[in-house]
Amino acid sequence: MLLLIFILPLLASLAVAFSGKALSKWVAFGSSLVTLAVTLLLYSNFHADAAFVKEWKHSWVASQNLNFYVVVDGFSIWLLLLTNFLMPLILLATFKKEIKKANAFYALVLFMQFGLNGVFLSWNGLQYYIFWELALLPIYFIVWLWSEEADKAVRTRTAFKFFIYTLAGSLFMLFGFMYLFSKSPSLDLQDLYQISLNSNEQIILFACFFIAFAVKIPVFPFHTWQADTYRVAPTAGTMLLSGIMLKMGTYSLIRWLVPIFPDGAAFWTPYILVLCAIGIVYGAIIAIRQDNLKNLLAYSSLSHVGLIAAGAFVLTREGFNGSLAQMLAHGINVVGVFFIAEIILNRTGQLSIDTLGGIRSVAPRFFTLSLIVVLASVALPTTNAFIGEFLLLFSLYQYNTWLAVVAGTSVILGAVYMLRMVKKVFLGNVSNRTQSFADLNWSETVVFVALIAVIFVLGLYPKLIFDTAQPVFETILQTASR
Amino acid sequence: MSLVEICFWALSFVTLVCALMTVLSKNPIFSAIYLLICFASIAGHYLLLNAQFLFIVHIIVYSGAIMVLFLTTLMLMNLNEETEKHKPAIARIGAVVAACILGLVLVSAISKTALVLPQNSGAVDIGAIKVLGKILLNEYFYPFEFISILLLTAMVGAVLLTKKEHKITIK
Amino acid sequence: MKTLTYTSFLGIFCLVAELLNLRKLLIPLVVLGLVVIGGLTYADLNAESASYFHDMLRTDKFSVSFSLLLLLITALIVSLGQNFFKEDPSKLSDYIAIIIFALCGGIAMVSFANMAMFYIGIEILSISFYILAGTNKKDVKSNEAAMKYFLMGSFASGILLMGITLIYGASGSFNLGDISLYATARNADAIFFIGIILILIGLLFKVSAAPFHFWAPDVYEGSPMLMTALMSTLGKVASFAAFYRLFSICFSISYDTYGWVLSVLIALTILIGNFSALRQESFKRILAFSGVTNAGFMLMAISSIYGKMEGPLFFYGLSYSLATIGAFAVALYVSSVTKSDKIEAFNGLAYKRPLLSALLIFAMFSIAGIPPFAGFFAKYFLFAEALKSGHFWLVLFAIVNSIISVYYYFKVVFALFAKSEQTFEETPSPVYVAVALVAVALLIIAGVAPGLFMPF
Amino acid sequence: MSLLLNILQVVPMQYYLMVSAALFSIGVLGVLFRRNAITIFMCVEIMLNSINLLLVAFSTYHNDSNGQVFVFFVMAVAAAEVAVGLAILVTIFRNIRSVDIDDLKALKN
Amino acid sequence: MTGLYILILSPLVGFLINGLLGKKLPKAVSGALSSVAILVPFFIALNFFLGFNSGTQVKIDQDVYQWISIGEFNIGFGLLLDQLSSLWLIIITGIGFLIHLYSVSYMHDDEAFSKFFAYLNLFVFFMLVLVLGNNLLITFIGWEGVGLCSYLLIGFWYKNGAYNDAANKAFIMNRIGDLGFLIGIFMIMFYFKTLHFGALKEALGSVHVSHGLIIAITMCLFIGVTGKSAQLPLYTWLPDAMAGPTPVSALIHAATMVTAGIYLISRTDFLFLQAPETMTVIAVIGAATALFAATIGVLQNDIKKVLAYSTVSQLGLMFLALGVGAFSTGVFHVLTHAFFKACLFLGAGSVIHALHGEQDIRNMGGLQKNMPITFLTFLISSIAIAGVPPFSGFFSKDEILAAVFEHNKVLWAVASLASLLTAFYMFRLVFLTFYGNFRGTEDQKHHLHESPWQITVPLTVLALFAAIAGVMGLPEIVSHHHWLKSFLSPVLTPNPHAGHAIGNSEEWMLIGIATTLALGAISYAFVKYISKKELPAAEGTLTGFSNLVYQKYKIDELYSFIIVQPLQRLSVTAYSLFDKVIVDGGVEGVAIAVMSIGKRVRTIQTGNIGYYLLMMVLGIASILAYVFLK
Repeated sequence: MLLLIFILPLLASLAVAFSGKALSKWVAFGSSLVTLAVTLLLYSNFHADAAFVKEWKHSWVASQNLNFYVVVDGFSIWLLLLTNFLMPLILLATFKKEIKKANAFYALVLFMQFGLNGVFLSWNGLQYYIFWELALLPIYFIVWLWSEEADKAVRTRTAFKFFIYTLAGSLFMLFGFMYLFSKSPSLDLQDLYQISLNSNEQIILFACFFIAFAVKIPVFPFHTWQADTYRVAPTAGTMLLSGIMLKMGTYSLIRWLVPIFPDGAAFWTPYILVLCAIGIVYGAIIAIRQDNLKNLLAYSSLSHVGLIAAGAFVLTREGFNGSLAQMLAHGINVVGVFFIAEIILNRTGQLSIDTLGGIRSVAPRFFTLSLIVVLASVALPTTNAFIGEFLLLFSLYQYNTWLAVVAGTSVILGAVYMLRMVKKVFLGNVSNRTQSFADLNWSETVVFVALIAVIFVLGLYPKLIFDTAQPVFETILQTASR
Repeated sequence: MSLVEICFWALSFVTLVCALMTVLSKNPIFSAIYLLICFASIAGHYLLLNAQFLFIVHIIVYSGAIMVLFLTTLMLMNLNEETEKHKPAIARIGAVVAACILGLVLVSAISKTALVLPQNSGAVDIGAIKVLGKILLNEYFYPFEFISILLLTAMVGAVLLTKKEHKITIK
Repeated sequence: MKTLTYTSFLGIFCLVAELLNLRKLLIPLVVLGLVVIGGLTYADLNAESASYFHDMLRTDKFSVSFSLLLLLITALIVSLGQNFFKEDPSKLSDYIAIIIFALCGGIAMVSFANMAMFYIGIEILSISFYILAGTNKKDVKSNEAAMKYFLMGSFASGILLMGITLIYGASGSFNLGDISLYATARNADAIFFIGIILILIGLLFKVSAAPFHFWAPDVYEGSPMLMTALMSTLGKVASFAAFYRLFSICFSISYDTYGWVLSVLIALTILIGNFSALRQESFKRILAFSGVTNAGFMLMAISSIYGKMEGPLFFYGLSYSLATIGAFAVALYVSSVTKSDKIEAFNGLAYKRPLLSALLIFAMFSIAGIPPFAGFFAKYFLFAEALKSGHFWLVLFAIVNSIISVYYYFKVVFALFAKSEQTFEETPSPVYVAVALVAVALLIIAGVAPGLFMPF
Repeated sequence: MSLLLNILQVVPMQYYLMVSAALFSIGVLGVLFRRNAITIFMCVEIMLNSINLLLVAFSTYHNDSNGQVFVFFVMAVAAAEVAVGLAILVTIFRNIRSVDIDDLKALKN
Repeated sequence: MTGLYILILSPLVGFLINGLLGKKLPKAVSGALSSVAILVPFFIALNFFLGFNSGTQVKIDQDVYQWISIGEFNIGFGLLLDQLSSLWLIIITGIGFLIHLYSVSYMHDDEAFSKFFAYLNLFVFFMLVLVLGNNLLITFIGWEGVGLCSYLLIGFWYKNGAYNDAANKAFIMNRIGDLGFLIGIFMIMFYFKTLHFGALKEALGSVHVSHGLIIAITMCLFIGVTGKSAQLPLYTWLPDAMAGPTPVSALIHAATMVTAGIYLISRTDFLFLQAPETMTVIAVIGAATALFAATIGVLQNDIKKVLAYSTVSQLGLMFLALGVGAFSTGVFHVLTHAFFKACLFLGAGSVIHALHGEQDIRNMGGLQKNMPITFLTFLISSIAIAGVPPFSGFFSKDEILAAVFEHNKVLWAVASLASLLTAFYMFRLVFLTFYGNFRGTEDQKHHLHESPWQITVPLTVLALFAAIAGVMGLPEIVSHHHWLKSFLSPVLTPNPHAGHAIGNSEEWMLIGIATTLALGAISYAFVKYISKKELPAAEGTLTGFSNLVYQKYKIDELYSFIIVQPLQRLSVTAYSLFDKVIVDGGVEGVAIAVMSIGKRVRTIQTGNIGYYLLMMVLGIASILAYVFLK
């Protein structure tokens, strides 16, 4: 069952690649539902036993002591759930759209799912790295070849910038793994958790790993690929990138970075937290005056994920749990807001919020559902993001009061840019671009409703997350304090 | 100074001067002639070093085969005039400097060596045809055969490259 | 041993085949022969190491596996010849024979146990390449390539030979075992070390390491494309195998002499190769400079004396060669259509020939070291072992450079999707497709299950 | 023959090394100095001959025939190289009517 | 407990039904449904209240489920019902119901009728959560939830850009306060490991923390309060919030939501009592706000704006009471204020309704003939707010003034001045609206009519309470039993710093002064607007200080100048300069540098064999030299 989670998308990806164009989306959607079902089935184990762990290990390259090692525990299951829950929704979100070479597109999306699931399941460093890169490749092509940007040079440039930026980051991580391998019997996570390195090594290697994660997350000032990429990418790609892919980075901070290099973490944490805090405010401030909707959302995402990253470094239960809760929340909300952008782009052909307005009048259902998503993303209590933001700001407070205050301003600034966006897009009088705006069709409604359901479930009953994840974090905390 | 020493110095002098003249002569034909003398003096060295068989082979291969090849080519291309332009001055200076540096470095590095002749040496006639033949066809049998591949390659290649093109069109 | 012998006979058979009027069947027969020889060789893979002909050749796991690799490379390239030589069928057997002879040289280079075999092997390989580089006689570029290659190659052979002579002078033997005994046992003479350095330089030339790399880009560009593919795969792999074999057996004990120099040259090679490739417009030239860069990476195998480098080196050679062959197979088609080896020639290929484009993209990804292709594991194994030998900064430097290298590999990928008037209506020869397919399939298999290709 | 006396007892090995190195350097100089490809080939031959000389000297020094056997191989290789080299030269000459290596400028950067 | 669930969930159900099916329901059903959804809780609340009053009802404090629990970090989703919350329940559901009833008529012609009721129900739900939460975080849910509803309802007429701006402003201003609240919560959680009110009270005794920390915590909470309860400096959203439909102004921006701050401080009085410095700050801010807003109110011409500033001012008075430690007095004023202010707003709504949206009092006048009930109720409430005995406002305000007087004479003077101004501007409003001649258009005059029963009944009920609610807290000189004080005594912490009670004579004196001032102000207004028939200056004719006051001291402009505009400029600069040029430029710069190096390095490949060979030889020579000659 463990292997099924990522083999299914792979097989489906191959199947879709060779299936007909009309059929491809249904095959993709079906397979993503099956994968979701499998993941849920796996998750059901956690009800009986919160500390449930399932693993599968196989020697891969014996001479290099390389194993193919797959583990699911109370932490990774949530990321898997997120991935496999969002995947059908993202696919569904594209249903209305005319996609050229649809089979290739869906194959890439599913292949990406394969990579993402692999990342979250990997328990061996190199295997993890490979999946990490595997997830990057398809999204690069999606961003590049299915972009809605008219200027071909721009999209090539942007996509490539994104690609090389993230690849550059991850190659440093690869270097880190190589170095670890020279010091450790194998790259299996439990070996790495016991590795002893002197503090200079830790400081350098920590930096190597951190760059990889920081680019992907992205943490200020490694973010400059983000806004352009989000804007240029087709919205499904943006959703994949922002909803799931950047969680790879935040997940890895907790899983790979902090516990392996405790001394490195101790050394870098102050600087990183300051960077995160800057990023939180910086992204929010920039978002205030963005005109392009996707740009705005991109910078808002920058602001949000800065907080997630910060939570991983405070080294408290609240920080870890908050990070996880916020990962899930951000994943869902950001997919929601980008879906709003997608719908607007589809119907009006552009994303400049200055030219929109009055959509509420013509598409009330769209407005209402969007509003809920937007409110969730500004972390209104009872929504999922509130839990995460609360815990994260609290853990930041545990570290330093002023940092929490600075980061906390995002609470205000978030409202500023999001409400400005709502106002400019939905409220006011209809403009000539929006007068024929059609309300949501069934598939779009389904996506929204599913997202919103989860928003409230996780906002009102976050214990679900904490119950399974807490034992894992306990171990990681112990490892990190060795 | 024994006769042998005088021979050595004389031969060495001739060798080096002729080599230098080969390099410096403007006319390729002269270069070739100097080269011939240079090879001959090296053959003298071989004799001095008691390598009779090699002496013969050397004469045959170099003076006979290779030099003929060179001269033939020169004639073929009608390059026996002083047509060769010099390289630009900077290149020539660079060449001289680089070669001198290399020579000096090589010589000074080699001068660090401490090769002392072992006491028991010089008894066997290592250069004799008989001795060499045995070694060549026993220990070095395989390379000896293998070198035929090399020669075959060179032969086929030379033919391949120099054969005049006949128009073959298959369409 | 038998590999070399049989291959030699296969080469001679090619020449005879012309007389027997087997021209049409020649390539299939040769490929078949190579496969058979490969099979016979494979049987020896796990055999005890043995020496032949008064210790002229030594077969061991290293020689057998590299021989197999060389056979594979040759088989693939000879297959490509089926189409490449279409316009010049009269010389087919000559070409093939010389390629096979080059293979003989290569096999000698991976299994020698005596300097004589080493030297002759290198010379056979080199001379074959000089000839092959110039086979496009009407093309001044091809002439020039041959001339450049020949002049510089023979010059470098002289250096190499001087080194061998000095080694002989110091140790009194051409046998590797004796030389290594000499190096280990006694306080070696100064000329021994000079010899090492000169051999090192000679081999650095053969593997096109800076500052002895200048020939490579020009020769690769000027030569007929198939020959470029051959040189950059067969030549490189054989040279590296010989390099590694010689140095690991004889000279690693004297690492202090050349270690630092080698490290600096590796860095220089990577740097020059990488940066020169950035602004190239010719596909061949990009691959040439990429070859220089990759030579720099592979040289780390030579300079990492504490790691077990046979495996990584073999795997690197395998993945590099397969990717190069795959890329060239596609490029052969493109250049046959567009009569150009510029990057622009590839414009729009993706829309007309998606399969070939995908194969080319995969090949490029592999060279760039992106998983799941073999190139990734190649780099990983190599760098990880190099790190074990303490080459911290060198590996870091290599990694930074492989980021830069992504740019020029992707230049090709960009071109595939660029707009163009070229319609690529000609159906690609099935041979090109098949070879590219085989190469890329192997790349993927080796990337997914690298253990299969790690005989050590 | 009475010449069996080892010459190296009179002329030290180092001298041969020096002569050989000098000859080798002259060969290198020639390669760098000349533009005419044929002359350059000749200079390469000078280099190879310096090596041959050294090999023979070492052979005598070690009292070991292997060195002289190796000279055979070197000679064979030299012959093969010259043959191929001249063949290449001929093809060039046919195309550009020159054997000046500085005229070869089609491939660069 | 079941009652409590029904109480709290009933509005939510109303919201869901109206929200999901609203469009399909007839308006009558929709309105009735949501009214019932409030009426049911009202009866339950009343039941609780009576139970508490008679002593039969015990305090309920129970976690429904564990909400956030991570190791020691536990926050339950819990409810707390005691005397304090029951009082608020009555107000919320009682006035809430009346306003629902009122809205059925008031909003009858609005196309988004059902949505309006859905939002109202949702608001009530969140308000109930706010007052029923048993820990700070649940309170915070309600806190933000009501903020959301306020946002939704202010911007209810979303086609108007200015209204949307007002809504955004309200939300954002509240968020500023909320951040302070949140930081306060963090501090409490960090040091006391609990957010539960009861546990916190205990922990405060057992955990040793510095005095400075308590000040910090209380200040943070108070920052939150200034946002929600529209105190200086975060009050500017409330006047703008009048953009919403009038029932909303009555319910949210007068009676309930804005008093949440008073609730919170009363709820955590034990904390505040430990921090006298904060109390002083609260008192000073309260007094300043009271006076400041009152002065602005004097010159406003928009009927709702006047009421809004009046609300700000009255809230300031309540905080003044809290600041001097008179918690029950503050609560008392909340109660009375809820009645008369709601009544005033509804009356204003009735007027606006009758005039088809006209809000400027310069265009009204003489409405008493046409709208007698409205007039009467409005008058009663005005008298109440002006502090004329024996109407309710008099008692609560007097109690505040007495408490302040005993504490600090300057603050008392300020508060008295504010009351004076209140009386003046309220009667200015009454006189200009209901007396004299009608100054509106003929068309409006033609349609003048009294409102239907759904509007007049709530007005009447509220006016009634505005008149008599004073009985809850008759001063000690009149009655020995201060009902409210004793009712709240189980909840509120006795003030350890409370000075001696002022004497009877002093109290009489204060009552006298207050009454005189109020009557004086009313008389002055009468003279000015009835006798002299003056009218407020037309737009743009005011000069000097009055103009400044009329322009609300240009506070909005000031905020815009020192905060909003710099922020926007910063946003633009950060994007176009910092992000694009410096950070991204750095990244691109590396790429450009690499490419240009590539261009240079390429040129070493000259194509000349001689050069290549020369380089090789030099390479060989230097390697040999390095290895052997070093």
